[in-house]
Amino acid sequence: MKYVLRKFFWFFFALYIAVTINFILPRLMPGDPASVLVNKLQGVEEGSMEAIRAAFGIDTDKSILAQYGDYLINILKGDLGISISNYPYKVWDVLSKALPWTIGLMGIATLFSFIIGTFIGIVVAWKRKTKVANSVLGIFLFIRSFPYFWLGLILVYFFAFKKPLFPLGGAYSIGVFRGDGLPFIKSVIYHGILPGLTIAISSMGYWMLTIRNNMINVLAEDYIIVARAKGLPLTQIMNKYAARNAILPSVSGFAMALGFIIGGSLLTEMVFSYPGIGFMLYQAVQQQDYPLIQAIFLFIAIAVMTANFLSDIVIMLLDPRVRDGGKK
Amino acid sequence: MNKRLLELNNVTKHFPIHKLGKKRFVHAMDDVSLSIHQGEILSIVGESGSGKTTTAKVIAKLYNIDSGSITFQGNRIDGKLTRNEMLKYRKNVQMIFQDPFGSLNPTHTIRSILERPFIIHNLAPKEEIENRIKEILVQVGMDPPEQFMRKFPHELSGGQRQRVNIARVMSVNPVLLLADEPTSMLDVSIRMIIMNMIKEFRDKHNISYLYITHDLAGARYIADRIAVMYAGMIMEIGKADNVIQQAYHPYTQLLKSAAPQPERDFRKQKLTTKGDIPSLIEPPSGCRFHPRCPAAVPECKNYIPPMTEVDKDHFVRCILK
Amino acid sequence: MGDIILKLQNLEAGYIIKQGDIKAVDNVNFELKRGEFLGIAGESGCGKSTLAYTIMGLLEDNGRIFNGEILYQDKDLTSMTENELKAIRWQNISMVFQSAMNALNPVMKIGNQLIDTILSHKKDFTKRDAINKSKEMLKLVDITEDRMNAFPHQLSGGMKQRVMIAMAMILEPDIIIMDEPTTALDVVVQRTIIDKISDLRKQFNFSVIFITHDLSLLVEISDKLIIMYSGQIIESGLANKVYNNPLHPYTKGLMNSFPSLTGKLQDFGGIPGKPPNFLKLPGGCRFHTRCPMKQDICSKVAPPLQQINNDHTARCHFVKKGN
Amino acid sequence: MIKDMLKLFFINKKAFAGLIILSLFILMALFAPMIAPYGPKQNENDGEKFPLMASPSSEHILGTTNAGYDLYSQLIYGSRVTLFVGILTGLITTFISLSVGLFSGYLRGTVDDVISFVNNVFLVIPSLPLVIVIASYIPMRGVLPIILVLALTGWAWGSRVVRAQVLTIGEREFIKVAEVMGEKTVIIVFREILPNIISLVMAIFFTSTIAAIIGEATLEFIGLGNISTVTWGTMLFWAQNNAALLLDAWWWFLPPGLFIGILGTSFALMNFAIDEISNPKIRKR
Repeated sequence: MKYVLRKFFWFFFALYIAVTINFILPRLMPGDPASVLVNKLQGVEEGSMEAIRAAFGIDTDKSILAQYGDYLINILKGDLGISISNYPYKVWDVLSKALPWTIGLMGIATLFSFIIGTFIGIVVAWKRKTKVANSVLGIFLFIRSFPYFWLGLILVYFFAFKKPLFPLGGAYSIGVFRGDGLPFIKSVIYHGILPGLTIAISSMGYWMLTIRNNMINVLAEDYIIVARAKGLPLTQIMNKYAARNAILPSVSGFAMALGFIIGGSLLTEMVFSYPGIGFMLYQAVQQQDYPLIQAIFLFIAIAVMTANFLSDIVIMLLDPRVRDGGKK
Repeated sequence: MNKRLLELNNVTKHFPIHKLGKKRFVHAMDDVSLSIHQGEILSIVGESGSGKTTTAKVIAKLYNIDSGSITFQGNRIDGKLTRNEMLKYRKNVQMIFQDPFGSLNPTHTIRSILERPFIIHNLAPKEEIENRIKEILVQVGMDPPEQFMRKFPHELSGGQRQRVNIARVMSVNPVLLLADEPTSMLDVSIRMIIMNMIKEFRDKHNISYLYITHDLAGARYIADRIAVMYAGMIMEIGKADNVIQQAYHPYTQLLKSAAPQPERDFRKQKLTTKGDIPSLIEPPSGCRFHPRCPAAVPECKNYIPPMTEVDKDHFVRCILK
Repeated sequence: MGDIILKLQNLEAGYIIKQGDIKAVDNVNFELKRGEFLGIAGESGCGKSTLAYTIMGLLEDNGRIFNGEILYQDKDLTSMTENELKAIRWQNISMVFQSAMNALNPVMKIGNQLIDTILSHKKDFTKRDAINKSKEMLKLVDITEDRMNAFPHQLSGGMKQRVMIAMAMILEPDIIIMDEPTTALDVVVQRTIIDKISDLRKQFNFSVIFITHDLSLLVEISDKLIIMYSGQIIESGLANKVYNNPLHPYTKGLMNSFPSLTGKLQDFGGIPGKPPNFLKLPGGCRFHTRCPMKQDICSKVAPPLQQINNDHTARCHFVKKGN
Repeated sequence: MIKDMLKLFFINKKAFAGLIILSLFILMALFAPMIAPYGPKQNENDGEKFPLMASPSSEHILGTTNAGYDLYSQLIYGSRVTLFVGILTGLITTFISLSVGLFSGYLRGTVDDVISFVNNVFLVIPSLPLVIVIASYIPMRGVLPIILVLALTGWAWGSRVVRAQVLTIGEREFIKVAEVMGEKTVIIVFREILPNIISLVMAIFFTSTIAAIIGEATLEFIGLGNISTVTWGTMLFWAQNNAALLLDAWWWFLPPGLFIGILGTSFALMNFAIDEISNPKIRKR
């Protein structure tokens, strides 16, 4: 239990740091976001202008500490300010529309890629001397070196443009609506395949390589020899003895890699004009919508930290040594 | 033989362990007093976790002590020393570690390992270092030295590596050597050779040793006096042969009966103890050995017996004496 | 003590590496009787562990049996398929490994690790049976049955090694090979484990092949002793005979490497030098480079393993029959 | 030891292949003016305007952009910035990781507590989004800001690995021996510890260089870099902004990405080889 408490404490603390960084960053930067804001919103009546300033925290009358206090309170209330590019909508409203798309697409794609990549990695390590295993390894090493967005471009080019098997972009077809039920779901899946594939293919290599290296380390352990000597069936050795131990570092690496994968996935959404937060971030960057940019960053940070926390919990469930507060 | 070189008085060393909640300590050394005379070999015997290595490391000033005092050549050395005092102490007191491979940096040649002491302690002009290294290598039986100087540690056998380790500490001409199980990781055939070399250096250069081991027979062979440690405390200390032949403390007797003895038919002897070495985080109350002691009486639980002289220079920490 | 259950004939095994073949077990012959305690001693790199792994059929991928036979009750293990071997391994010959610390799967309860051993061999056992059997075995090695649910890291080193002994005994094999089972343990723990093994052996009448570098311990506990050097047997015989009358200079050197605990204090010597590299073996007797008694013939002619008397053999030019 | 490792490195097929690829790219960057038929922003030759959006031909091997720039020449010149940014960022990141890791791992105590706390925070803050946020605030003139931003957000992983390694090495007996011998801390860190983590340092350099190359391309692609320089990233930016894909201009967006990937692979191969060499368990089997 102490372990969970410690991790929980760390989770909140990291979150707090991320929130604070989010507050400090715009104030450290050489450019003046406030002037951008003012320029953008020219013609807005003075009353709303004040409200926007306050929401964005560029209330120059107040001391920095007071600003910080207001900022923290606003965050706690879920008030992230007003989106400049979507004026007068609140950042939270804009963000909440994009969130489900990203969570759905990225969550499913990452989960798939983790499961499939890990599985391939286990097999590749188990059969590490065969030619097939080595070429699979080589292919993943190669794919892993490309930027996600470019792989996305290639997939679109070949499977949507040259051979229009899949749509060029978007999350569902025009003319289909949420209320349509099954056709809508079908359309969503149809639109999700290419972007999902991009994320899955490019991140799979990471999982595969990680688990492969762990497996090879574990396979040299004495308990594997004992398991072999005991005459256990190979599948049991592979699953209960080797993979079960090799997966531990992968799970703890999951969260850390997630930060990287989310970064890559953001770009994937841009390529596919997928209405998630990645695409939104792209638009926000282009239109210098700082409140939105920051809110998205904050959200991603929260997502990664949550994943981090969850993977710590999973590790605890999987590794009795961690449960007893021993190793790590 | 009579000059006291090193003296530990009631030395205590507890390691804090970081855990959420209350702070806890590993009681590695409790109330340890011992002395080493000029030219003497004192052996500390004990199982793992008995605090014997901590004792050596405390003397080597790798750890600071919590309480008590350490006196070397009449000067207190347990406090903070200046860089110069420290260097001087280090030149006098050196340590040989257990793992002959781990003690040599795998990325350096034997030559560059052995030249460090000369540079650190400014023992010889640059152009002489080479010859001094050769001399010392010959002294530890690595002849011809040129052949070894260019080699890396992984190209040497365990015995050769331990010789290099001895060469390194010998190059500063120390007065006290702390040897932490220097033969336990070596092949049996080479152990006696290293032990004999250690003895020889004592005879030739009058070097004193703190010789740590878990091998009672080896301790008897090499040491003048033996101290038996258990769970951070000294249980028995005295002349080597007295401690072995007239072991007073039940723990010493236990160690003795557990040691392999080819001349004995083991089928007839059974150990009279149960249980494992106690936790050093929450050591047993009273005598640390009482939970495993076949001779324990109720009082053993209640107070820590003091060291009592049972014979001339033979002390035992047991209520029954 | 009765019939012969394991017989090694001209066994040659080792590894194939880039620089050449390493014959870490070179023409090894011995017989093991039911209920016998055979000790094998030697320095690191003398081939004693390779011998154990060869008998178990557990050599690594680059390991090979070059020649010879391992006869278990007259069936040759070296010519068996992996599946046939599986039926014998652990069921009839099991092993206790050197490092108990790493021999248990850290993420599995020890109970389950015992149970899966039973279930993979005894098809007629139910899970219930297997659990009961496991508890029974743990009790034999003085571990209470509530420890079935413990994970390896919750046990002390000595307890882990006792679990390994229970695991090795769980299928009631005829032979248990023990590869330095107590080397990493403290003297007192080592002694309790040795005591336990000897009790159990009396009770179940299995044979033990006990491998260690600690000759003083081996002499005390073995019936028969084999001394290995550079892959070969250089001396073998009844333990007390070898101890009281070592014939080979190497054995003498080893005996002289253990100071006595209670006996007279004398000078002990040890053996200078190191064992030869398997890729560059010296001609003649392999020990001649370190031998204090070497003569001209030693570097030229390799001595055979001579039967000196009924229960004593040695590989040296200068030992004679009836010595 | 280090020499042995280097020897193994050159014998290793994967490392060798990676090294060859990298050398080819470096040669390409160094001799760009000699290899490329035109300048990166040349849209005419001898007064004759280049065609716009031309498909590959003998004059323009990889066609031209909508502004008439020769893509083959851009590709060759683009390697300069990409390599420069990648390698320099890799070096800086490695340097930060190493210094932070070495000292926090060896000194322990409060210094270590503080450093590893900061380190852990940086570790869980997703770096690419952070880079995007920072980059969206600073106007990117030249590549220096990109290098700094990438290095400052990318060091955490490396320093944590270094620290862990230093902690284990610090427990090794030769370190204790050096302390007892009276070595100074600086010498212990640089003479005793550092040579033992050379393979790790190389691995960190390779990994962070790949990350930097991809990171740079990503920033450029979103338009957060300096879009007037010619790099593989900006080439992709312009391709995307001019809908090269929908115009079927594969010669515009395919080659730059492919080159990024191949360059990345060359580092990945060397990294993999290092792992093979330094991990005895992988080597043995």
